[in-house]
Amino acid sequence: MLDFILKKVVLILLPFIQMFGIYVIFHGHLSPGGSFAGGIIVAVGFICYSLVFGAEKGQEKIPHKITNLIESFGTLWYGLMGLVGVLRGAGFLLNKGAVAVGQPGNLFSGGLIFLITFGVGLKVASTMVTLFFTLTEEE
Amino acid sequence: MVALVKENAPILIVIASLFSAYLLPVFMQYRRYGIVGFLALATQFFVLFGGIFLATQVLAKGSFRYILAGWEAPWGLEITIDPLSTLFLIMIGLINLLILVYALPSLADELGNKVRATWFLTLFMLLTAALCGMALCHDLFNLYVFIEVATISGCAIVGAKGDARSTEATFKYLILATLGSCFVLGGIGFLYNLTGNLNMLFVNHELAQTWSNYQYALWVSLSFFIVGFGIKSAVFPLHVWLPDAHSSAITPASAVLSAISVKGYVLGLVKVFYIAVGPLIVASLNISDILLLLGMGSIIAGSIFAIAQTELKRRFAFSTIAQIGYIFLGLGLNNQAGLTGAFFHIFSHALIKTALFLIAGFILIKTGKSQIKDLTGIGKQMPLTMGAFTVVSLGMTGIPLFSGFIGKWNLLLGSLEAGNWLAILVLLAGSILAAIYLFPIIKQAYFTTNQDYAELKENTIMIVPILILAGTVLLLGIFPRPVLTLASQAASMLLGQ
Amino acid sequence: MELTIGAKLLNNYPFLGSLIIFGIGCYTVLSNSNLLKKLLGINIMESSIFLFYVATGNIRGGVPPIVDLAQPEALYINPLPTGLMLTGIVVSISVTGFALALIIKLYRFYGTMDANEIFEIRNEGKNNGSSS
Amino acid sequence: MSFAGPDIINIILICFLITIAIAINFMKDLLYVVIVFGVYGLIMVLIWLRMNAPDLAITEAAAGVATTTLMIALIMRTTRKVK
Repeated sequence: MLDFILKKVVLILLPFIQMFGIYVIFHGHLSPGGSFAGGIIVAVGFICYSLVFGAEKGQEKIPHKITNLIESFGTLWYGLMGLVGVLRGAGFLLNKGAVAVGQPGNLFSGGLIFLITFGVGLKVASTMVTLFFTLTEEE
Repeated sequence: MVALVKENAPILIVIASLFSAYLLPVFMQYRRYGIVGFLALATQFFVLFGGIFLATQVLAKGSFRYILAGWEAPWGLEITIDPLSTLFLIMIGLINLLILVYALPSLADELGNKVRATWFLTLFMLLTAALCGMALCHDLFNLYVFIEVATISGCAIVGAKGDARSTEATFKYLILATLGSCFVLGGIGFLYNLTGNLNMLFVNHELAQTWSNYQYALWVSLSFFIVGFGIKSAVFPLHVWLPDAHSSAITPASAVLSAISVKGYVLGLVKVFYIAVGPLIVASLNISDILLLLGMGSIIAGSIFAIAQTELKRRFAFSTIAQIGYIFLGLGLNNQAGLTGAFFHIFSHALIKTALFLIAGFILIKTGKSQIKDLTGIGKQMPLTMGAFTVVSLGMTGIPLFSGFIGKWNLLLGSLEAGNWLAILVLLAGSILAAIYLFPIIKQAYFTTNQDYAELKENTIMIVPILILAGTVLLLGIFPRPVLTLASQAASMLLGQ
Repeated sequence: MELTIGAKLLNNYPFLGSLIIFGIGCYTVLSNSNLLKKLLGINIMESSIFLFYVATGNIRGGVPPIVDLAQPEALYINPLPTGLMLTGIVVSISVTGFALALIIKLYRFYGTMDANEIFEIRNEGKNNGSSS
Repeated sequence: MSFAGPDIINIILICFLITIAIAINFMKDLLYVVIVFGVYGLIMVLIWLRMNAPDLAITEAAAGVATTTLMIALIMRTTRKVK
């Protein structure tokens, strides 16, 4: 019975947790939070799912191979975004002047920061999930 | 394209190592192990040539800065390229390249499978990126971040083998090293609180005007730095983690940790004390004397502990503590010759210690023996290896014509200039003690009865880096000019401010 | 007006508190033989240093450094230490994760989480190995 | 900004932190230690909020409290099961 309630509650809560995490990631340049906090919130959603439904089912949803690739992708994405500034003839990680910077206060302001936080958030989320599976796996 | 690379070479060195660190798992995922090895080698080549290119630029037109993200110094981050950082870049590139040439053929066997080998290479590349960043950064908090990356990746490559002994050593190293980084972070916090800046140059300007008002706070801050960097670079009373970690790791890991990683933290100390705080303040707060004492204690204690060890790798690990002592002694002397000697010794010890660890690992792979008493008569079986060992040991003791001599000679000159007779005695005693812990191995290898070893072949590619290292030790002893120029320019840059 | 030492300490209470916690954390790391407690000691030390930094940037009566276009004249606190300590928290959690993975591995090897017991087990193994 | 005297609530919170740190040092049962460590993180969150650092507060709540406590609890689960 307890198991049933847990499963239902997690299934109801999960979209909201994930949505909030994504919101925190993408509003990193406007409000408190950012890619690290948001990434962890997204990961906590997956971790809740795996805790309630068992680690095997959780790993089916996000196989190790995928988290592995996403982890690499996050860092490489950050580096590539940094190289945009180099290609525009200025220093590494150039933001203002490399791409259009919107109005302050809008979601699409801050130029490359929006894109960078996306990559870092993915990286943090996948790292946390990997860490969780590493700690729970038996022998 | 070439112009773009040349212009942005300082940051590209760090970024290339970081990129390759995260590209390796992707190739591993698709089982392209050939590309993995090639990419690792290519990255180290890039670091080495980048270092040499930057060194020629620095020698031609002096130190320069590279500004990140288009923001000028007090707000943005900047990177400095000076003789000291280029010396470190060349050292990192050269040593890592040779270690990789040695390690790649045997890594998969040593670690069990190719997946683990790839993860090891990933951590190795991360360590390279962090050390290059430490060499280049000009900002206190950046220094902390790179130190932390180097610490975590360094700990992880100690535990790469995954057996009980190395896991325990890794945990010990991780806890003590994190303790050390806490102290470093605290010291940076004090400096930031006093000056309101994190850029080393601005900290220096602020402190030069106001340091006499905050002597006690500055003392606390500098002692935090001494404890933090002391733990990480393993000077004598704070060395407890080093022997376990360096002797239980696999050969390439212990070589890179002993030869480069430990010195990265010494470089952090140098940057904080000589660039951020300034040699005058350090001398007038008597911090130099503390460094001198730590150095002397390390030389004597490390050598005596090394004599007592019966295992080859453990003896070399304790010898690292003694050699770190020479560097601290040179920093404590606080004059031109002393600093030059310290920086030259950093370079030459990196070559020597890498060669020693690679030889120990090679003997372990070929004969399966790690205890010193079992190595009787090995000189005739493995003439190339033991020949290189002899050359390198002579270099370690500081015999003229070998690279160890130049550094120690400069340290002696510095001690004479400072009028410090105790330091001279310790330097001489250190050389004698080094002879005591290294020469019995040579004597045993050549002048005892032969054992029956099964077919020992030395014709693998693994012998090549050992021979190159021994040759470089010899070459650098006879023609020390290029490295010595960089070292003395670095010393005059640090003291000239 | 010259302040007494007590008043000076009271005015700088976050720094005093953070250094006390730093000392307690350091003592926890060095005196406890339990590996998990060592790790918690490290965490406590790190958080005390975060407190030190944030107190450096804080202004009594200031507002958080989020630009409010309606109030351009507000007294913002210094955002730099806060931003730096975000990095510090990232580092601290990665160290924690790595150390926990090592602890669980050591537990599987030795069946205990106590440094002294691990030391004894290892020494027994060594003695048996050399005598047999 | 004129000096307004020390913030009394912050002082009380920091005293709590000191007490909990000492308690962690001397407690024997690891499960209690972990629970008390979670409380330590929560008080840290309150301090960050009072010190005008909401950025740190949200990160500490996600990382320091939730994830660290969860991971340590997982470790405890495994180690007790093997016992």
